[in-house]
Formats: sequence, C-alpha cells, structure tokens
Amino acid sequence: GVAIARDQIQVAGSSTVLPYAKIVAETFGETFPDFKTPIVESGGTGGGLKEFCKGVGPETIDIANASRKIKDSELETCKAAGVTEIQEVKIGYDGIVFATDAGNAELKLVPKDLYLALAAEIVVDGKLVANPYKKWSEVNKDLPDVEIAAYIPGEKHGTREVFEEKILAEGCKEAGAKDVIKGLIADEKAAAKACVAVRKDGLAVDIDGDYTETLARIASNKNGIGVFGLAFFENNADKLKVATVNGIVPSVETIASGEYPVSRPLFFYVKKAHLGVIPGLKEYVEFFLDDQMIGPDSPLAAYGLVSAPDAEREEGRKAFSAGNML
Amino acid sequence: MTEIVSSSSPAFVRPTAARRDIGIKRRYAAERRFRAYGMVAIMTGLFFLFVLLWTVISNGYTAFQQTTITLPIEFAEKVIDPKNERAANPSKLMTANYPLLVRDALVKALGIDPKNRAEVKKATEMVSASARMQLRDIVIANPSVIGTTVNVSLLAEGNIDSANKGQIDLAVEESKRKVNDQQIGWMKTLTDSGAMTKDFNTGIFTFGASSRPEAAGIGVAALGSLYMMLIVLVLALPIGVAASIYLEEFAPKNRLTDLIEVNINNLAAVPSIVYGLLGLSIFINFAGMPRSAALVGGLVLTLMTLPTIIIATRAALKAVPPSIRSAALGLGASKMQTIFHHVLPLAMPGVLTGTIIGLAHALGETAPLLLIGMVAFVVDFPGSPMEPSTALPVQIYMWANEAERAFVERTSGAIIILLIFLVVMNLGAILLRRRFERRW
Amino acid sequence: MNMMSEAAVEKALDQKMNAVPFKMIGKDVSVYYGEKRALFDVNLNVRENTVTALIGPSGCGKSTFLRTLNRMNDTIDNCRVTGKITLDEEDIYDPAIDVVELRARVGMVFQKPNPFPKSIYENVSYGPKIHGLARSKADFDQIVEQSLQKAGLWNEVKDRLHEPGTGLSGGQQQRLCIARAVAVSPEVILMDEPCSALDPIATAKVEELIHELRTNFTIVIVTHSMQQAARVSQRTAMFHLGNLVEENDTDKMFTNPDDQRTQDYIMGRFG
Amino acid sequence: MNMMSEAAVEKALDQKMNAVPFKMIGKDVSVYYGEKRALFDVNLNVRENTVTALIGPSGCGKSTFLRTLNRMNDTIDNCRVTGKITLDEEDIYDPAIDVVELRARVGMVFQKPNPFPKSIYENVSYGPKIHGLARSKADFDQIVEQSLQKAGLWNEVKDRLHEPGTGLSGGQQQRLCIARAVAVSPEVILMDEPCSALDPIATAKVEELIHELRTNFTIVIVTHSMQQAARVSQRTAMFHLGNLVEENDTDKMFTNPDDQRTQDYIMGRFG
Amino acid sequence: MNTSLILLLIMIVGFAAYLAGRSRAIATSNGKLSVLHSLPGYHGTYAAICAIIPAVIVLAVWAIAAPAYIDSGLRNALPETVLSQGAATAELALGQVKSVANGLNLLDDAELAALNNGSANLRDVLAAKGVPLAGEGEAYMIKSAAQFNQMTATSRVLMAVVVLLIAAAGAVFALRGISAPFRARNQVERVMLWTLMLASSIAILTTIGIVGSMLSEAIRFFNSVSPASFFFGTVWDPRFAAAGSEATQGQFGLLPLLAGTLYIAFVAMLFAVPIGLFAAIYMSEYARPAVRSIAKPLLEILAGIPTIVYGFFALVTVGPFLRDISAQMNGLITGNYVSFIQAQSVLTAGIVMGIMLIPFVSSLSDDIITQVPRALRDGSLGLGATRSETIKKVVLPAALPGIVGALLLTASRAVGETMIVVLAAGVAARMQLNPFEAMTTVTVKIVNQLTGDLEFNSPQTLVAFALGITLFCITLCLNIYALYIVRKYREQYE
Ligand SMILES: Nc1ncnc2c1ncn2[C@@H]1O[C@H](COP(=O)(O)OP(=O)(O)OP(=O)(O)O)[C@@H](O)[C@H]1O
Ligand SMILES: Nc1ncnc2c1ncn2[C@@H]1O[C@H](COP(=O)(O)OP(=O)(O)OP(=O)(O)O)[C@@H](O)[C@H]1O
Ligand SMILES: [Mg+2]
Ligand SMILES: [Mg+2]
Ligand SMILES: O=P([O-])([O-])[O-]
Repeated sequence: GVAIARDQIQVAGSSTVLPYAKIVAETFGETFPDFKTPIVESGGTGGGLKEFCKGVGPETIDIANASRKIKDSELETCKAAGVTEIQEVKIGYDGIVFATDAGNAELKLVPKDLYLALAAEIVVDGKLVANPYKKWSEVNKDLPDVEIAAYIPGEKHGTREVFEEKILAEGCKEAGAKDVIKGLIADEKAAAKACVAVRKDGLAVDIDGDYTETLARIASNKNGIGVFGLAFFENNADKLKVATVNGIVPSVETIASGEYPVSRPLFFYVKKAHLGVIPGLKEYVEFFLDDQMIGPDSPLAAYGLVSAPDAEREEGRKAFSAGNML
Repeated sequence: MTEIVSSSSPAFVRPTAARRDIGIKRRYAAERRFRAYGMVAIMTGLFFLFVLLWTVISNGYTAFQQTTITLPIEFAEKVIDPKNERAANPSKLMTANYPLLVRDALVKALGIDPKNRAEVKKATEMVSASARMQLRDIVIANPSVIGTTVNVSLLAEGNIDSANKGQIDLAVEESKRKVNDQQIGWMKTLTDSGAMTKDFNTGIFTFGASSRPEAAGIGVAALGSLYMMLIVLVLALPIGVAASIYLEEFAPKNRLTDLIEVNINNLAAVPSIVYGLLGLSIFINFAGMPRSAALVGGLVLTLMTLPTIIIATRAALKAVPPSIRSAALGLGASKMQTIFHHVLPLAMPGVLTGTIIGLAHALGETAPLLLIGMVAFVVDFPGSPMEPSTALPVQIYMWANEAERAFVERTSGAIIILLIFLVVMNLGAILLRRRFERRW
Repeated sequence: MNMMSEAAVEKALDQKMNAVPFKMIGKDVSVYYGEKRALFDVNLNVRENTVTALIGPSGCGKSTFLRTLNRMNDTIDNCRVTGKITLDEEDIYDPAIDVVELRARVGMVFQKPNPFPKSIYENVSYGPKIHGLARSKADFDQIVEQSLQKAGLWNEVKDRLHEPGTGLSGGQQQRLCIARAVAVSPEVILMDEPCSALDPIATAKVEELIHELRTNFTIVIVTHSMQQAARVSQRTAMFHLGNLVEENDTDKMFTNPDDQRTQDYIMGRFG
Repeated sequence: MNMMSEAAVEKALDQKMNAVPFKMIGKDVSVYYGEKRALFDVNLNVRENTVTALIGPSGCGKSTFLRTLNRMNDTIDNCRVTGKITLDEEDIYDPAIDVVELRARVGMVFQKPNPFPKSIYENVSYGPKIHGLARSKADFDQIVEQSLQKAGLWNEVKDRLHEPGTGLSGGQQQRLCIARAVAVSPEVILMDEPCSALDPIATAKVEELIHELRTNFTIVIVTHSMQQAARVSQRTAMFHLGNLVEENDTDKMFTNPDDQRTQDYIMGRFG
Repeated sequence: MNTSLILLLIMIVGFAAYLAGRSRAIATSNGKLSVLHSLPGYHGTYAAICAIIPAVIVLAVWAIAAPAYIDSGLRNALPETVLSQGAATAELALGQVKSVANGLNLLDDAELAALNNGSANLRDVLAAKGVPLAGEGEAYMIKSAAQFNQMTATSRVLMAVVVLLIAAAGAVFALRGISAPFRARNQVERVMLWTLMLASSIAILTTIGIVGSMLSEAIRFFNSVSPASFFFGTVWDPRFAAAGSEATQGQFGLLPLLAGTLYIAFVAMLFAVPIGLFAAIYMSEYARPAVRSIAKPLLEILAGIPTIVYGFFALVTVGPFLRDISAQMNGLITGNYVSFIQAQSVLTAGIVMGIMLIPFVSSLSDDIITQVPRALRDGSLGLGATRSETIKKVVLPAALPGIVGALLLTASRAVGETMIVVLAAGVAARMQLNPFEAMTTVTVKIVNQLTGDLEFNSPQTLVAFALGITLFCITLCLNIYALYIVRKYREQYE
C-alpha cells in the first residue's frame, strides 16, 4: 500500500485505560495546538497489542494501552514482526472494589468468605466437593442472609486475574483449602488453578461487558455484589455501597499505600521507532507522564486513577527519556 | 334442498331452502381469531417499539439541555499576554492561561476569598475545563477583546449539569456525591442571579468526542455515519440488485448457482464482527487503507448489508408473475429490457424494504467497527471518509460505558439522534416504496 | 326433488317461466369504479332453477353485474355498488349478511381462468374442504372425480391429479375452474364466459353440465356466443353501455326482441 | 406489395395457395414439458401473407406449437423443443439467432390477456418505444391511436388512456393485448384465441383486422370456433393429442377433409 | 493531473461518445429508427462503454502498479546503511522520504537551492511549510525525494496521456462501427450481463475473504488444541483443564456454545416469526392503506435500534420482569415466592432478539404477500372462503418461496447477533435445556475472546477464529439443508 507519514498519533488497546488515555489525549490536543488530538481506540489489551505487534511503520499504531503487562509470547511475536524496540510505561494503578446496592447494610468482606462463597469446589471434611453454599450467611453468619449473587469480571478482563490472585488464591490459603488441594493435585500450576476456579452454577455471574453492565445488574438485583473499578465506583457512589476488604475501605489513599489489597498496575507500550517520526508522539508520552496528568492532584487522579508513588513516577519519566526498552 | 319448484307452486313464493351447514360460525370465529392475531401481532410490535422509545426518550430528552454559566470574563492582558509578544508570536495566544480568567470571574461572582485555595478549586471545578478552548477561540477570532470584559456563557461541568437537572440525588450524604454542599449553594446563587441557566444543547450535535460530558457531542460520529451510509447506499444497493438480478434471472440453474445462493444466505448469518476481521485483513492490511476511516467502515458495512438486500430482492423478483415477463418478451423486448422495464419496478417495494432493513442494520452496528479501529476517541472532524472518525452506534456504545452520570442521559440522547437519523434516512425509501406499491 | 321427471320440470319451466319464483332480485343496481359509472340502475331478476344468459358487447358491464351478485366487487378497492340485491329475499348488501355464506351459496367461475398454484386435486378439493362438505379421503376423491367429470376434464387429468393446476392448457384451466366451482354445489352459479377458451367438444360438455345443473341450481352465464345463449338459457338479458336493455325469455329475445338495440346486436353480422 | 390491388392479391392467394412461399417451416417439431411430451413430430409450414388457423380440442398442443414459433417456450423452465423451425429460411433455434429480434419479427397475443400493470397508453407504446418505431410524442400518439382503433378499442378507452390497463374488462384487455402486438408491426403475428373473450361485434372488428393485416403480414391464429377458422383463414391445421392430424386449404378442410378425425371434429355437435 | 480528474475526463469523453454515437445512429437511420437494429441510445451507450471501460481498466492497473514500481525503485536506491537495518527501517525511511517529497513540492526555488547546498535545515524548512518531519532528515532523503517527485510526476503525465488516448481510441472505434445492422443493444447488454455477474461474484469473494482472513489463525489454534476436543467437547472453560486430566490446556468444547446459539435463535424465531407473519398478514390483507403505511415503517424502526439498546432493555426491563413475574406465579401456585426464571436466560434473550427481528419477518413478508396477484385471492373468495382461509390456503402458499427467504434471513440474523445475548443471556457457556436459565452463543465468545485482555496469540484468543469458521460451516450446512427442503416443497407446486 501507499504509506504516507501520519500526522496523528494512533493509540489502541485496553478499555480500562481508555478513559485515562482519553483525558490525556484531549488535554494534549488542547495544550499543543500544533498537533492533532491523538486517536484512542478501544479494543481490549489483547487486541491492542496485536495491532501493536503488526510491525513498524506509519500504517501501524504507535501506542498500545494495556491493563496488564505484555506477555512473553506476545513480546516474541512483536519482535518477530520487527517491533524490537518497545518502551513500557506504567501510568498508575487501578483499584478494584466490591460494592452492592446503596440501600444495603455495609459489607465487610475478607478473601476467605469470598473464596468460600464463589469457589467452584471447596474443602469439606478434607475432601473437595462442589460448593454447597447458597447464601452468604451460610458462609459466614455475619454476612447478610441473602442468596449469593456476585457479578465478577469475565475471563476476558484483566481484572479477573487480579481478582483471582488477590482474593480467591488468598482466600483459598486462608480457608486451608490450598493444602488439601495440593495433596490431591500433584501439578503445582493445576493446583493453583483449582484454587481460583469460580463456581458455574449461576450464583457467580461473569460480566464480559463494562462496569455499566455490572451496575445495571445490581440495580435489577439489589442483593448482588459487583466488582468495579475505583473510578467507576466513585462516579456512582450515590447508587452503590462499597464493601471493605480485610476491614479497609478502598480509596485512592489506601490503595496507593498498599493497605487495600486489590489493585493492578496500568501500562502503555510505545514503539520507540515511531518516536520522533510520528509528530507529537514523544511530546504525548512526556505529557502523559507529567505530574500534571498522573500526579496525585491531576485530572486522572480526579477521575479515579491511583497515582503511583512519587519515586515510581519519577523513575518512569527517567526510564522513558533514557529510552529504556523491554 | 331445493325442494322444488313445481308448476303448482304459486309464483314468487319461495320455499325456504334448508341451508347447508358449512360451519359458518366456527369459520367466522376462526376468521375473527385470525384477524385478532394480526392485530395483536402489530400491537405487540408497536407496543415494544413504544416501550423502547419511551425508555430512550424519557431518559434522553434532558440531554438536549445543557447548563451554562454566564460570567463577565475580563480578558486581562496581564494574564493572556503579559509580555505583549502576541504580534511577534501569535502562538502565544494559543497557550495562554485562560482557566485563570475563568477562575477570577468565578471568584468575583461568588464572592470567594481568592486565598482560600480549596474553595477556589471547588468553585472552578463547576465550570467545564473546555472553557479554556472556548475563551481561546474568542481571543483568536478577535484579539481586540484583550483588555475588555465580556459576558461569556461557559458550559457547566458535567456533574453540576446533572445536579442542576436533578439527576444526582442531593439527599445522599455529601461524601457520596460528586457535587458537594458548597457547590450546591453556589449553584443556587448563580441560578438566582440569572448566571446559571439551562439552554438548548447545541453542543451535543456539533461537538466531537470528549472525555468531559458537557463538551461531548456526536458531531464526528454523525459525520462518520453519514459517510458510511452514503458509501453503503451507493455500493450495496446497486450491487445487491445487480447480483440478485443475475442470480434470479440469468444464472443457469445448476449446482454452482445453488452454491452461490446458499452462500449468500449463509453470509447473512456471519456474525458482524467477522466482517470486521475481513475488513481488517483485506482493506487495511492488504489494500493499505487507513485505520479508523469511514471508508473502510463503509466498505465493511456494505459487505455486511449485501446479503440482506440480495435476499430481499430475490424474493421480490420471484414474486413477479411470469405473465408479465411473457408479455414483454412476446413484444420483442430483450430479457434485460423486460427485467429493467417491467420486472424490477414491480419488485421495487421488496428491494426498498431490503434496503431499509439493511441500512438500518448497518447504521446500528458496532462490532465490525471495533476491529477496524472505529471504536475510538476521535475529537477532530473528519474532512473526508479517509480520515479517522467514529460512528453513531459507536458513540452510543462508548458513552454507555462511561462512568460519569452525565453520560447516562447523553447515551439516550444519542440514541434518539440515531433514530432520527434512521428515520430521515429511510424516509426517502419509504416514500419511494409507497409509489411503487400496487396490486394487480 | 327427483320426484318429478326431468322432462316434466323442463316443460314446466319453459311453459310457465313467469310463474317461476325469483332466486335473486336486483333493483336499481348501479356500480361505480371510482368516478366512472359502469352500471346504470339495472333491474334484473334471476329466476330459480333457470339459466339466465347475460349478453352484450365487450365492456358493457356484464362481468360487473355478475360480480355484484356474490359481492366479488368488494375486493376491488375503488368499487362502489348502490341499489339493492336480494337472494331468497335477503338483502345481500345488508351489513348483517355473511359474505362467506353468500359466496358459498352463489359460486363463481371467473372470466380469466385462475387456478391456484396447487395440484389439480387440491384445486378442486379446496372448496369442499373449507366448507366441510366431506370428511374422509374417499369422500374427497369422489367429489374431485365427479366435479372433474362434470367439467369434462377427468379423462385428461386423471393421471396427473397431483401435478400443478397452472401447468394445464388454457382450456383445461378453464374447465378446472368450473370443476372447482361445481365441487362446492352452490345454489347459484355465476359463470363468466366459461367456454371462451374451449373447443366445441369441451363446450358441449360444459353446456351439457349447465343443462344438468339447471334442475337443481340457478345459473347465470355471461356469453358472447348468441348460439350458446340460445342453446343453454331460458332467460336472456342484454346489456349495453352499462344499461340493461332488455330482459326476456330467450326464445322471445332471439326471435322477436322488444328493443331495437337487441335486435341490432343479435342480428349483428354473425355470432 | 401494394402494387397489386388488394382484391387481386386475395384472389391470387386463394387460387394459388400452393405457390405461395413459406414464411416459416416447422420440421419434426416435438415439445416436451419435463417428461411429458406435448407435441409429436409436427411438420407444419406457414405461408407468407396467409392466415393459418390452428384448431383442435383443448389441450391438444395448439398453444404449445404457437409458442415454438417465436421461442416463447424458452421461458418455461422444463420445456424442451426438438426438430427444426425456420423463419425466412433461417433456423430460429440456431444459437446464433437473436431471440429478441425474432420476437420482434414474430409477435404474439397470448391466450390469457396479460396487460402490463401500467397505463393503457404505455401498454401500447411500449413496443414501438423499444423498437424505435417512433420518436416524437406525436408519432407515439398516432401509433397508439391507430393500434387501438385496429383492435376496436379506441372508442372505449380514448378518454382513459392514462388509466391502468389492468382495470379494463376481460374483452377490453384482450383487445388491448392485440393492439399492443399490432403496434410493433411484426412480420408474423401469432394469436392465441384472440376473440375468446369478445362479443360478436368486437370479434368482427378483430377479424376485419386480421383480414386487413393479411395483405402485409403472415398470421397464425388459434381458434376454437370453426366458423371463425373458416371465415378468416386460408389454411387450417388440425391438432389432436399432440399430433398434427391434417393441414390443408381451409375450404377443403371444411368441406372435404382428408382425415377422419378432422371430419369428426368439425362435424362434432356444433361450433 | 490527479486520478479523479482523469476519471472525470474519461467520463466526459464517454459522455461525448454517447452523444456522438446517438446522433450518428440517428443520422444513419435517415429518420426511420426502425431500420436500426438497436435504438440510438444503445449505440450511444456502446460508444461510451468503448471509451470508458478500457480506459478505466488501464487507469486502475496503472494507479496500482506505478506507485509499487516507483516505491521499489526508491527502496532499492536507499543508502546501504539504511537498507542493512532491515525492512522495517527501510519502510519508515521510505515513509519519511515521501513526507520530504510532499514538502519539497511546497518550496520555492530559493529555498530548494538553500536546501541543496546544505545551508538550510531540512526539518525547519519543512516545518515552516507545515509539513511535520520525523527526525532531522538526512541528506540522501532530499535527493530521493526529488527523484520520487519527478518519477511520480512523469508517471502521472504518462498515465493521463495514455489513458485519455485509449478513451478517445475506444470512442472512435465504436463510432466508426455504427451502422444500421450493428447489434449495439446486444453488445451493451452483454456488458450489463458481465456487470451483473461481477456484482454477484462479490458474494463469493466475500466468502473467500472471510474464510481466508480466519483460516491461518484457526489452523494455529488447531495446532495447539485437538480438533476432537474442540468439536466434541461439552465443556467450555478455556482457562481450566478438566479435573483429573493431565493436560494443562483449557477446555474448548464447542457444543455448549453451539447449543446456546441454536437454542436462543430458536426461541427468538419462535417469538418473531408468528408476530412478524401475522403483522405482515394484517398489514397486507386487512389493514387500511393508511394504517399500513404508518405501521410498516414504524415496525421497521425496530430493526434500526442499536442492539446495545436492546441489550440494556433486556438487562434492565425484560429480564427482571420475567424473573419477578415467575416468582409471583410460583408464589401463587406453590406459596413459595422463588423465581424459576433467571433474569438472564435463554428466554429473555430470545424475546428481546425476537422483538428486533419482527420487522425482518413483517416487512419482507408483507411485500411478498402484496405481490400475490389478485386473481388468486378472488378465486378463493369466490368459492366462499373466508379471508383467513384464503390467506392460509392460497396466498401464503403462493408467497411461500419469498417468505422462506425472509425467514432464512431472519434466522441468520438471529444466529449472528451478539450484544443482545451478552446482556440478556450472559456469557456463561452452559449445556442445558431449561429456557429459563442462562446460556451463551458462539458469536458472544468470538467477540469476547477477540476484544479482551487475553494474550493475543494464545489459544484463548485464537479460538475465536476457529469458532468463526466453524459457525460459518455449520450455518452453511443448515442453509444447504434449508434449500433442499424448500426445493422439495416447491416441486409440488410450481
Ligand atoms: N407448462 C406446462 N407444463 C406442463 N404441461 C403443460 C404445460 N403447458 C401445457 N402443458 C400440457 O401440454 C399439453 C398441450 O398444451 P397446450 O397449452 O398447447 O394446449 P392447447 O392446445 O393450447 O389447449 P387449449 O385450447 O386448452 O388452450 C396439455 O396437455 C397441457 O396440459
Ligand atoms: N377494476 C376496474 N377499474 C376501473 N374500471 C373497470 C374495472 N373493471 C371494469 N371496469 C370498466 O367497467 C366497464 C364494464 O366492465 P365489465 O368487466 O363489466 O365488462 P364486460 O361486460 O364483462 O366486458 P367483457 O365482455 O369484455 O368482459 C368497462 O368499461 C371496464 O373498462
Ligand atoms: Mg367480462
Ligand atoms: Mg392454449
Ligand atoms: O479492556 P481491558 O483489556 O482493559 O479489559
């Protein structure tokens, strides 16, 4: 095809990062009138990275947003296609909260309870059996006496992995199921997976859509518990009641400090070869990394991004200007 | 029966004929039931349409209003261009600190202590961040305003807008809402002074995408959809009709054409996202067309719409009685003439229905656009179908997934606009179809 | 009904035509197609167990009048009927009347043969089926065979009863439509040029059928053949430009018509 | 052609029929509808400027044969023709032949009237338009008027030329189709029972038309009326069960046919 | 001269040829058009075709081939240092050269000279002209760019000349061939026929494209997952191996998805077909024209409402409604107010999808039914059939081939729908028969596996391609079967 140098940055990838990238892109366009506002596509981390790894050149995208780290196999594919110089940029953290309808009493959750309520199989009398619990109160009598209904991120979402790692695996350990499972399944990986398998009898519902869908489901089933991003929750705090995990109320502060256990880092990946070729690309990345954008007092933080600690941000800026590559 | 007529029966006196029982009661009951089914069917359809429209409109009509705050803005030279270098370097005007002007005006209007940083921040948050652009455009358009004070209507920030329209429940505790009590007080002050008003929201039609609800509009999306629909109409209708004519009228009836027929039916069952995959690999990767462009979107939607139009057209062509064809052929019209002069006009209602339904489908489709990069954040208006743009359903989809409350009504507002777009688009076809409809 | 011999009935009918009761009475019937008026105050009565022939030049309103008799006009969008038509003293345009029953009692064979795109068998069994005139397969078989035989089509189609009726020749289609109408055994049969596409032999068959039916049914037939009218009918009505010119005993009509126009038409060059 | 007086032509034709050249020659024509054979090795020639009548009982293959003459059979899916048919010595089933041109030269009036669902005017002007027989509106008007006049329909429709042709009475539709075919002035005109729905006067008009056309055109007509065949044709062909029974001068045919079946058919009860 | 201008010129030549051809034909006829084999319009069109089509073909070929040719020349002429860095770098460099070339066209002679003697910075000069340049730009680029500009210009001029000559030649050729017996209509119709054929070949090309764009990735999927476990597997759980199995691979059982697809489509059809057909019948047979002309377009709006709206309708309104009403019903009967219909269920998805599909059935069928000739209706009514009997026994059978087409289209749409299912029936792949519980469809999984966080080259994503191809084949088989059935049925009648 006919390759003509582009004058507009193209970004694709995670829908979790999208709202942040949008704010940055819009502000960038306003602040740098010489450059066009970047195009930010949504299409999922996987889809974004796939486009990213198509090759180098103006007909390929410049930046892939990701709500997880790039995987080794993806990196390989990238390199094979000539995308050898990739710069990884961490923009901050996404807090993951549990919430229920605003009309409900406050929920105090611990990983163990969540594990027992949502796991596919739990240990009863030293044996793995299909999860028998139907109500939260059966799991823990302090929890409400209502049917279990949890709206958790579907497997297409990066959040799911975080949920499994930070909640289910943890709960599995706390409930003492991990040792039993290890005794039953020799393969370590398989054992770890068995710990985080979610029940499929309809009480735990996978949501492959966005948080709007989770919100709508809670609206139609007031007893449901949903998993949200912190930003989304904050915008709908009047409709939702957030649950504490291990007694900690999720907030920007508790997440940044690491007190609140469930969060994940957000990234984007830049093609170094495009820096300086695509007009404004370098400026865009620098603008993004500026404290003006991702600092604790920035619009992204106002939207709900959990800023990385000062040192980490500084390090990120240095790494980028030094041209560090994966 | 007819117990007869003999010569002896007096004239004009009729024997009462014993009527045959042809189950008339039962059949009429069946007839009434059948008719009722039809009515119920239409009513059901219309009922659902009504419910859907009602949901959308009741949620969305407020999107056509927007809260604005009219403030006397002092375009102070010491803020905009303290070193007076705009003559030499016009770009200075582009990057001036316009938000400061807004802040000063607000502080004055609300009577806040400028030193109280927390309060000032809360107050400035009430005005949309797009005020920067708004003021910049005013200054660039007319640099002579510098040094004067002008009343400017600024967009209120999304949450303030929502609160002003009553969409945020102000009864819940302060920490749980995006608008705090102080801001509510200010809102009242501004409303009372006539500075805060609700106006018709032209922005929703003219703005491009934005992360700020108050500055977000469907302009880019509508333009993108317009480009795509034009492409679809210009390509899919003629190609679809041509293909149907060939298959229905000319193609020899053999295994191959059977295969093509089945194949076309099958294409209708291909999930729309697969057309996105096709577009990505053929138009973008192979033919090198640009990503996120309405051109590619239009082509993909054309391919997606074709089966619908072809199937509808073929069905309509099939239904034209053979006597019409014989009549024309018998007069020495060629097959081509017969088809274009007689058969096609008679099949036209069906063709147009196919087009209406196909276009409606194409207009509302998001999934295939995902893979060709049209589900995106695009601020600048596309000057041509080659430039990045989005589409109406994409905008709806993206707004539906936004966290801010103000996007909820805008989502419904955008759906209303899409439906209006749909109706306008189909109107021509519907009128045309009525002209072609006739019974014989 | 078979108490009297056929000959006796015929004689009685022929001799005392005027004493035969009216099966249908048309009073001041006018028909409009949109603006255009197609019939002008036609007063025409149809006598029971009689064959009434309608004659007149093409476009004079014969089919239109025929259609008013079983309200087939209702199906034409812009068609409007005024006046009064009764069947056995009941006003058939009374809103309370049941069109379906009316049409079951007053059957019709159309001018253009219009077989259903179904098999020959289904074409004929259609009427009996919807009216519940037969139950078992055997009953249906019998009705189909009888009706086709009456229409003189049985021999030609008996081996292809399950082939589509639309694949027949023009004349065969016409006879199929006659068989279809006869299968319902209506009280009155309206026939719009039933022999127009038929060869002489088939025509003779149909005329024979009419003759036979007449003992039990009332028949109105539109024909362009004066000979046919003379052969099959007892009463003849002559239309011209939407007016009923004359209605009379057939014998009288063809020998000594009252109206000059009738005279001219009948004596017109040939028949 | 017009150098001779009409009467002279007629006389010449009548006397020396056998000397008249063949316009169309059918040799061993067989037609199959799927499995079913509808014509069996028919050898029938059509003479120039002659009216040839095809007679025979319903379903015997007259329409089928007629349709082979301008390849209208091609439009029936499962229909297959074998044998050879020529027009002016050209094999019309030759793949090189242009069917469209053939049909422009050999026009057809169908058994069932099938007007286009368009206005009367458009129905008639369609043929001339596609064949470029007229250019100006005036030309068209003239052709339309002439054709309708020839078909004896002008007076009835002259005030409603722009109303749909499908709103005409049966006989009017038939005449419209005749007018439509005549408007193209083909060399050969095939008419499948053109007068079946016509009253005697209209029939006379059409017969007159045929008579008139005959000086310039070749005509093949299917009819069920022996009288009509006798009146209008010079040659008559009799079909029976798909076979050509006899082809002969009309006079001879109706007075002294060679074949017994012809005799029986013609002498059949009435005509 | 750019391509669209040339195209415009060709069209003008074509139009002129049309006019000339027409008038020449008229002249040839000496005022008697009937001596012409074809109408003058056909002669004109033929001339236009001769002028336009060859020229446009050449133009298209040229427009594709020339840049490729120029590019390859340019690429080879890049400095060794660049070329040695691999193809990707070369591509980028090439892109840069083209930007430079673009910029050079905007410069005046003085600036060009300054550039050439190195006294001016390339990037700054171009930036001043509004042409952004990535990097500083190297000296060789100016030369390459100039060469590029020159080659492009030459190619354009040459192309314009050649193409317009061809157009003119075509026109002259056609015009000279005009004579009374010339079969222009046949020629034009042949071209039209080819055009029609070309149009219908697009359907085939689309199929090839669809299969082609999915095949290689599907094969990659089957390299890591055994086809048997995919096609016959009854568990869909891509991230977890079956309990007790040695494999660490997830389970990619197609059957639950397929079952869900067919089940939901079936329920949707069960809802849409009766409503749509009865609506069509009512509109075409009973309703007054005014009612029909309003109801029909209104129903058609249902087909244009974005599916996400339906999805939320199902999620927020229909699903909870069904759930609550089932609880009420259960309560009334058994005293136990537990809902037996889940908010997300096959039923919910089926109903909501059915609503969307109503106009597919109603509008298309309405057109077909209206097309049934009146004589058939009259025949039946004249026998004393009621309207409904006429419709059921005569009109519908006559309209059947068209209606079947409409139904197939509807079914196809039901199979291909995603968003409604996601929101109405969920994403849980379960294999069960209860319509009141959740299931999911193939298309849902295709979309979700493609657009998530999942690693893009793992079987979890690649399975989307396998699913796509499989669905394609399955619906193909279903369609073949449908065609077979329709044929068999039709044979009885037509
Ligand atoms: N399309 C068709 N498919 C099958 N058979 C047909 C078809 N058309 C005609 N036939 C059969 O072929 C034979 C000859 O038919 P044809 O129409 O030529 O008869 P015809 O002599 O014109 O009769 P009529 O005077 O009744 O019109 C008949 O038996 C008829 O049933
Ligand atoms: N649907 C219609 N719309 C408008 N005019 C009609 C319609 N049907 C018939 N006419 C007109 O009404 C008049 C009478 O028509 P009708 O069909 O009754 O004639 P007819 O006596 O049956 O003639 P034919 O012997 O030719 O069938 C004619 O002038 C005809 O053109
Ligand atoms: Mg009539
Ligand atoms: Mg015939
Ligand atoms: O869209 P995600 O990749 O962030 O789930």
